[in-house]
Amino acid sequence: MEVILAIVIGSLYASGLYLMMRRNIPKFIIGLALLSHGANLLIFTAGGLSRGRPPVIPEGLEIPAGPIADPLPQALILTAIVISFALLAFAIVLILRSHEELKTDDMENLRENDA
Amino acid sequence: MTSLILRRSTRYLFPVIMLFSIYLLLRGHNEPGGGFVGGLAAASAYTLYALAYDVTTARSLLRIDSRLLIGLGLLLSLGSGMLSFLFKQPLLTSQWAKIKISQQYTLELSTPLVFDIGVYLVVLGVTLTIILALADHNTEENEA
Amino acid sequence: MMLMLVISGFLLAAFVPLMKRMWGVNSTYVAALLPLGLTIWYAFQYSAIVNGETLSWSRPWIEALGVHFSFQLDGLSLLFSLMIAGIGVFIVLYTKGYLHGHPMQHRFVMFTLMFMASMLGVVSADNVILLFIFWELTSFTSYLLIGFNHDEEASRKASLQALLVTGCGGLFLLAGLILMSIAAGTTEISGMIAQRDSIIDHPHYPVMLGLVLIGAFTKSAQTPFHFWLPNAMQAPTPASAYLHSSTMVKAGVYLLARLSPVLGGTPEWIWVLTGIGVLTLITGAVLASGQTYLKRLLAYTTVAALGAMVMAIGIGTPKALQAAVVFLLAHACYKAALFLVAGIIDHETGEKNVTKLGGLRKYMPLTGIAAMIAAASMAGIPLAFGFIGKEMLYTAVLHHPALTGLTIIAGAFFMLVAWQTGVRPFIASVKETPKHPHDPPWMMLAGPVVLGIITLSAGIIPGTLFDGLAGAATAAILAHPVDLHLHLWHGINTELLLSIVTIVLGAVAIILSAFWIKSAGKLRPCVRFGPDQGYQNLLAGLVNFAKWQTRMLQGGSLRRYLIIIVITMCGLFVMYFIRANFAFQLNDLTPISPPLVILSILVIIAGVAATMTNSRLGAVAAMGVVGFSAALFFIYFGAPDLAMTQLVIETLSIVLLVLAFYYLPPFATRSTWRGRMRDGVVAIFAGTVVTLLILVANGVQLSPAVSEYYAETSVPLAHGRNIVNVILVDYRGLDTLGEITVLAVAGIGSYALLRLRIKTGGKS
Amino acid sequence: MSPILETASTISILLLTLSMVLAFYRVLRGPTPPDRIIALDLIASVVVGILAVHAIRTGEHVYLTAGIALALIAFIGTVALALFISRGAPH
Amino acid sequence: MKDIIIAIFMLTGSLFMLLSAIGIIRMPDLFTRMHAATKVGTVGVSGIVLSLAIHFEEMKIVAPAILIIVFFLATAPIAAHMIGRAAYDIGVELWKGTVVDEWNKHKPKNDAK
Amino acid sequence: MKMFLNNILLAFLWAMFTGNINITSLLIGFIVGYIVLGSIHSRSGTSTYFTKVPQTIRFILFFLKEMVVSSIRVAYDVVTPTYYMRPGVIAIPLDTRTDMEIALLANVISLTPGTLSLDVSDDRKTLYIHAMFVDDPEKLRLETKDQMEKRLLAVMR
Amino acid sequence: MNLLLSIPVALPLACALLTLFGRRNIPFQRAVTIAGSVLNLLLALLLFRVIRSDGILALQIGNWPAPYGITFVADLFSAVMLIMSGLMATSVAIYSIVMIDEARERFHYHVFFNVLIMGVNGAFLTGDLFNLYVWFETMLMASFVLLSLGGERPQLQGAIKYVAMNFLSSALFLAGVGIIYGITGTLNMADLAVVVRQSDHPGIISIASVLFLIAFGIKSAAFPLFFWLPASYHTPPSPVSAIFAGLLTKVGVYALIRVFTLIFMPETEITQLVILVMAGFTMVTGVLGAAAQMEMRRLLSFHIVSQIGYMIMGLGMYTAASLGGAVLYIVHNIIAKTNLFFVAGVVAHKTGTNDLKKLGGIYKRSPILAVLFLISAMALAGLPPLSGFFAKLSLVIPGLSNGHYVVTATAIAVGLLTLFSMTKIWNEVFWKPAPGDQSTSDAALSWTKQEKICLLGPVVLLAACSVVIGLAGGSVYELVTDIGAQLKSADAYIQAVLPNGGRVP
Ligand code: NA
Ligand code: NA
Repeated sequence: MEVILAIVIGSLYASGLYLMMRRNIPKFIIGLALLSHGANLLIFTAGGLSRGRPPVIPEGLEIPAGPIADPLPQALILTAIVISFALLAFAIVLILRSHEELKTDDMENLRENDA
Repeated sequence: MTSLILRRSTRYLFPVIMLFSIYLLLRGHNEPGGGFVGGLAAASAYTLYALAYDVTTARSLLRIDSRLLIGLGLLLSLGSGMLSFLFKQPLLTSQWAKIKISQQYTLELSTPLVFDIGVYLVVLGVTLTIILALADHNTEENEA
Repeated sequence: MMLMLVISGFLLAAFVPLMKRMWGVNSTYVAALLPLGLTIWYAFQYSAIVNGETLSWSRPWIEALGVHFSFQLDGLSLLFSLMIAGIGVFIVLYTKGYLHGHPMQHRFVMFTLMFMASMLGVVSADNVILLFIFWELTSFTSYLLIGFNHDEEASRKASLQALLVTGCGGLFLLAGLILMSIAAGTTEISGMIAQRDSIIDHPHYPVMLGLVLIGAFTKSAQTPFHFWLPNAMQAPTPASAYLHSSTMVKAGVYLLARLSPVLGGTPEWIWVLTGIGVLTLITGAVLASGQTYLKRLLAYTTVAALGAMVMAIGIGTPKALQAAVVFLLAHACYKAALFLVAGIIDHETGEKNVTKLGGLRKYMPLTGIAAMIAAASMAGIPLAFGFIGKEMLYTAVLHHPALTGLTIIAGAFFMLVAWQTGVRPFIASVKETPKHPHDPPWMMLAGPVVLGIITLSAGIIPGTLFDGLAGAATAAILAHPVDLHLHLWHGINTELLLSIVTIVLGAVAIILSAFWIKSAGKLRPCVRFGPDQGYQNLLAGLVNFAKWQTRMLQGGSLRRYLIIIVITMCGLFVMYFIRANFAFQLNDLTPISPPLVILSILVIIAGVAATMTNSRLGAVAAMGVVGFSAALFFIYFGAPDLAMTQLVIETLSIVLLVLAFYYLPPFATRSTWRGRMRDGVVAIFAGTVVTLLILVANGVQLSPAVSEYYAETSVPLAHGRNIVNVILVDYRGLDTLGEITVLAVAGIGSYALLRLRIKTGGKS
Repeated sequence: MSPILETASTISILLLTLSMVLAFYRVLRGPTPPDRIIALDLIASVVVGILAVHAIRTGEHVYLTAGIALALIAFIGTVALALFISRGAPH
Repeated sequence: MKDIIIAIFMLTGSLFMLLSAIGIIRMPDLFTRMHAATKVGTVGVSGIVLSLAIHFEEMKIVAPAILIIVFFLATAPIAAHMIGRAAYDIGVELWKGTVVDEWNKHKPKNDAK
Repeated sequence: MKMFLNNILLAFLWAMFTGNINITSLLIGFIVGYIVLGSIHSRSGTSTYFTKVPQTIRFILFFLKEMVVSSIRVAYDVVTPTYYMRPGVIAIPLDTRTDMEIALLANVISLTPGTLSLDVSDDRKTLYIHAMFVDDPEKLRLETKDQMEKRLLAVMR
Repeated sequence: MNLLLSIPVALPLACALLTLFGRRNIPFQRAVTIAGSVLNLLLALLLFRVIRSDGILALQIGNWPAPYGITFVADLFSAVMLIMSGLMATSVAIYSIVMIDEARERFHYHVFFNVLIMGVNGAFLTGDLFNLYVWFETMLMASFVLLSLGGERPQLQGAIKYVAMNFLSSALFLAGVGIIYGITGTLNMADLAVVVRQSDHPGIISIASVLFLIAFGIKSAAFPLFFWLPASYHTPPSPVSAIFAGLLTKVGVYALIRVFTLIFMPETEITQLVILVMAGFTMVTGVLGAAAQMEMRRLLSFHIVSQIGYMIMGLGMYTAASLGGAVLYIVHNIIAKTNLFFVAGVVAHKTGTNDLKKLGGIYKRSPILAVLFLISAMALAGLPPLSGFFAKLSLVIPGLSNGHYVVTATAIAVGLLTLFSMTKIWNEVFWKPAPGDQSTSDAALSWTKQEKICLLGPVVLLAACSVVIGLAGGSVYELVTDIGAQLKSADAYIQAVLPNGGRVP
């Protein structure tokens, strides 16, 4: 399963990057979102897939009864998901404002300030 | 004019979702849930309200400026983390207090819980700030 | 003590603005007291030093880098110090008159004092890094001085040129000095002399030598780096007199002399120094003769004189070194005087072109006398100090016919220039000048007059005046004592004959001068191929290359930036993959589950669909599918919290996207087919690398995961059964605190960004 | 778990995954925007189904909350999308 | 016995889900597809979740399971209504086999985009 | 009064969420519900809440049955190669008055036999539905009004 | 004492909250920001003293033992960087009073500023890889907002690219963290150092290190990853430019040095080579980019890139001396660069432009500003005895001692080009007569009292620092030598974090 997931993640990275390279600025947002999904799944996969039980200790027990899924990557992803959500939201706002001020949806029209 | 059906349904769905969000928040320490997802759920409830009615209504429903909600949440989280300074312990060292209400039920007050409530408020506040600000974006105002 | 003396110029400079406020223009007089005091102090050291003592002083500064405040005052240092401080007195005084009424006079004095201090530092430092520090400071202060008239573009250009050329040389020098220090294991020159063998025999010796020489040659304006010096004549005359005749340009010569016991004596040393020296001598002399502007005339002869000194040091025999020292001293005296006179003439007549000057002796007799003495010295006429210097130079080159010949030719040109600058303006027929000339105030005359007196007396009784000093200086260069005696009269010998030949040739040159100047004028276009033009071209080329490079790299196209970044990353990965040379360990895999495979295919298709579609709704829906599928992955592998969060966030993301798309125009395809293909290939490349990376990591587990600890302590210690949540709010609560801060900023920031609109002012 | 349940749940998961694929086809195909939306809405339902079957298969009830979340909240996205296509945006 | 009941519920539910999915593929226009998605889908989910409730028996799980069904019943028609309304708004074409369109009488066609 | 009932309802809901229906959880649910309700200001009242319970249960059962039946009918049409359906958009005049009733009716109609609420007219007097099997528009209109609206109003009023 | 270690993070957050709640009272916000920054500076100085005498401090946040919880570690490097952060925060906070318009202050400028400092401090202190990611995001998000706040056209253009490339960097960083956790099962950097040093899979670790190299390379604007920086740094208000230019990019370098000395560098020579090549090209392309510019802040922005090259060159040579040199260079550059942006801001504030062609005559109009500029510019160009000279020297000497001739020669040559650029500014802005109407453009610049304190004050302070670091070179260099030694040998760091040798297997 790891191999397949690795391919999935690779394809998400590829799609995300491809969209970020588009000249059409609104597509950038979708790229951002796909890349975030890729990164989250990457942590999940690299942290070790397991068909273990969820990392919730049943009531009345001190320690899990059997093997559990590694909770740490889950916590990391949870943090990362929320951060990428914030980033996505901010990027949306930024792109919206840029479109308002710059009156263009073409990334190649944003060159005047670079050098 | 948005849909009457949607508006009416929202009136009864909103409290349900809010309730669910608080449920998620409070049980988070022991079952799936927690401040993040709770806050997101609560934000969804307000978002629904904004979709069904309008942003102004959703804002008035919230009563408090969503940015203050963010501040309040952060304050709770930071404060709960800094409580440990009183006991000369590192930042974010958890403190627990158990209050027995009835035979079976003990109310557990703890800094992780307060921390999580802070998370809940921040998530709610942030999501609402962004979504509401985006939704009534056409007005030009320079007032903070 | 010595540190304070050396840097006293800086300290006083700091107070110049205050002094100006207190005493107005008279503060310049006060400033002149410092070089005067220094001169006196150095004079007091004379007897000890001449007797072979060396004053040294050392304090630690940056031990680990081998930088110490270590100074050494030996004959060579004393010679230079006296020159620097002594001439400094006259320069400061001169400024008072020259910049009379100039609002920035005090600032010029300030820079001069700073320069003097730097120069004193160069000649007294024993530590090479310290020496370099002062070396750079001379470059910098001279930059300020040359650019003093910064309202004029020529001044700015010239000062920049001087700074860049000498600064560039300085960097070579630094590298050379460091390499020497590494080889010798010490940063003290005195120590290096002891370690001479380890430097000379070091495989990098030619490199060190080359680096140091480039530093010295740029500073001392040796061909082909000579071009900056004539251009630097944009400086106010006192600065030129100080920097470009008597002090700064001699720093290179000083350095060569100073390092001669460390680096010198090898064939490389001898050949390069002698060759460059004589080349410079001739270049300077020839170019000088074609000039008509006073200061440029003097500048080119300075170049030539510096060449002569370098040549002499290169020859390296005791006699040659003696010649270098004496010539240097004589040159400092007459050249400073001539510069000062040139300044007086310019100041009084408003004319810089020598051919338009004449009959000044009537109006400025004192100036004329001083000028003629200096000119005589320059021409090498007996009874002037320059004669002694030239005689000794002939002695030094005598064994080598080619050098001798070239030196004689140069001497003839010297005489021509001496005539042009020091004599002709005074004795030729009277010519109208923009201003009505008369002798300048005493502050301006003091320098030429005193220097003239020294020149004359040293020409007559050289032994009495300079035996000791020149001897001590030569001894320092040789690193062993010498017995040196200077005489006006050596009897009739080859040198005398050569001098006579020189004078005759010079006389011929003077007679033919009008014709020569005309023909030399025709040669001027040749300068286009000279090093000055080379410098200009280099600079322009650099800027053009910079612009081209910036256009290529920083053209403003985000996609190009991303492509470069991605390709860099992938390239590195491929390199590492190949180097690491290992096999993927695809054992220990989770069994394949058909529904998950289907799901995976779904995700891949959805991702690709999102890239292909121009329907915004389609893209959002595809994203939703990816999100839902991710949630299902999370569920399959035991992450309910993740799944739930993912699902709720998916909904909110959809709302966000919908809101965004409401304000944004519909999707459009803007790239060409080729562009899309290229991006696609790059993206797939990146995706493949990421896939490989995961597979690489998958087979390895270097140590057990820390999360076992959480499973064991979550309930007993952290009082929570949902380990993920416990990690978030307790074990790693700080992550969460940071994360909600990120969220908070995103929220408040989005709000502020949406609501605050500041219209751009000037920029469109 | 009994073999009956084992088989039934395996078949169920496959059926549900298949439903997802079909719905996904509609998401891609459209043709009208509302078509994509209803398909996405259906996918959300399918996810709840998969979630429930998975809970049975693993005996883990912790996934249930995610089901509630989806049931309660996913429709908001649909509402937003519907409002978007009909009027451009809510206000 | 219990397992059989569970299996029946589960399989029926899944089958309904699949039918619903086939429905949105096969049905000729948006509105008819919506019938498939909304109703059949809801019934399908309900079936599966019911099987879950039966499987676990405990109140702790049954109650949330019921809630899932209730919430689906509460939200699905709203979503359907919003989509239908929007579709009608933007003038999504009705199937050619549609027998009657009474709304059209009240709503001039040029209102559609 | 309505407020109080809502609150009780929410408290019960809370208990169901947690799966522990006991005094403590109800109490907490009540408090939480109070906060939730306190954060919104809804006010519309009926008082005959308790008498409607049996009617309500009957209505729910009817509704569930209708839903399953209609699903099967649609599903049948999905799997069979030929379309049996005769879809159409029908306008249904409303007797319901309050918004709540209209919303509930519309939702219920959406979930039952081959009908799907599209929208309510601006004057709130007509509900437009999409129906799968329109053999006779008038008959369908009557059926819907009779079976759905009447039963619902009986429960509501 | 180590309990104090969390204050540099908690305090700015508290300040951010205060400024958020006091959003209508701008003087209050300013006071809070300045007070917080000063406190931070004092605390950093105190920590530095303690660490200098007692050794590395470590704090287990939440009282969970390392490597299970998050550890805050302050070694000398961290302490010095904290001082820098405090110093920059203080001077920029004061500078902002005049240079940030009230509209931006009403829209929470101070909140974002404080959060930025919080993120920076967190990054300097944390001893946990994922926590580092969080602080990077904190910093990044605050910088996104600060960069775009106000929504002026150039700001938005720059911000999009800034966001795009930094997002990519974050995604790579995150991926790196995931991979590293997958391989080692730990996030604690000291623990990682132990695991890596004991591992027999150097190849895999070094493959993972590429992700960090690229991620931090983007953050620190190394070649060929720097594009976002020149595109954006000149667009926001000058205090924002200044804090970005001085402090923010150096956090990337800090992370690069921290992670590579502690975790990855022991692995391979190829990484050193890659870093050195990167360093050389960074220096050259940056300085050439600057040579092409005719606008003060743009020119300075490219120079940031160029100078990053020096810092990573110190890392690439990977000796105690060169690491110390890199640290010295960072310190020097933070100060000098911030100050140059300050001056650029003041010039723009007074003249309304930063365009070299339109400027001129400032030397006459304000000698004090000229001197202050010259000090920082020459420090940057490496003129002795200012800070830049010793910083460069401390890189050149190890470079030549260890035979890294090419990169060292590049470093030396780039110094000349830097000098060229600095004199270009000096020529155009200060020496050249002001173009246009002489009567108005020659008038001496007048300063209000507030401007004197808020604009010239910080500039004087930082210029003095440049001079002092140069003149007090002895003790400074001794310090960076110790820092270099501490970085080169991770033992003390590991010992401080895992006193019992870490996990029991
Ligand atoms: Na592994
Ligand atoms: Na792994």
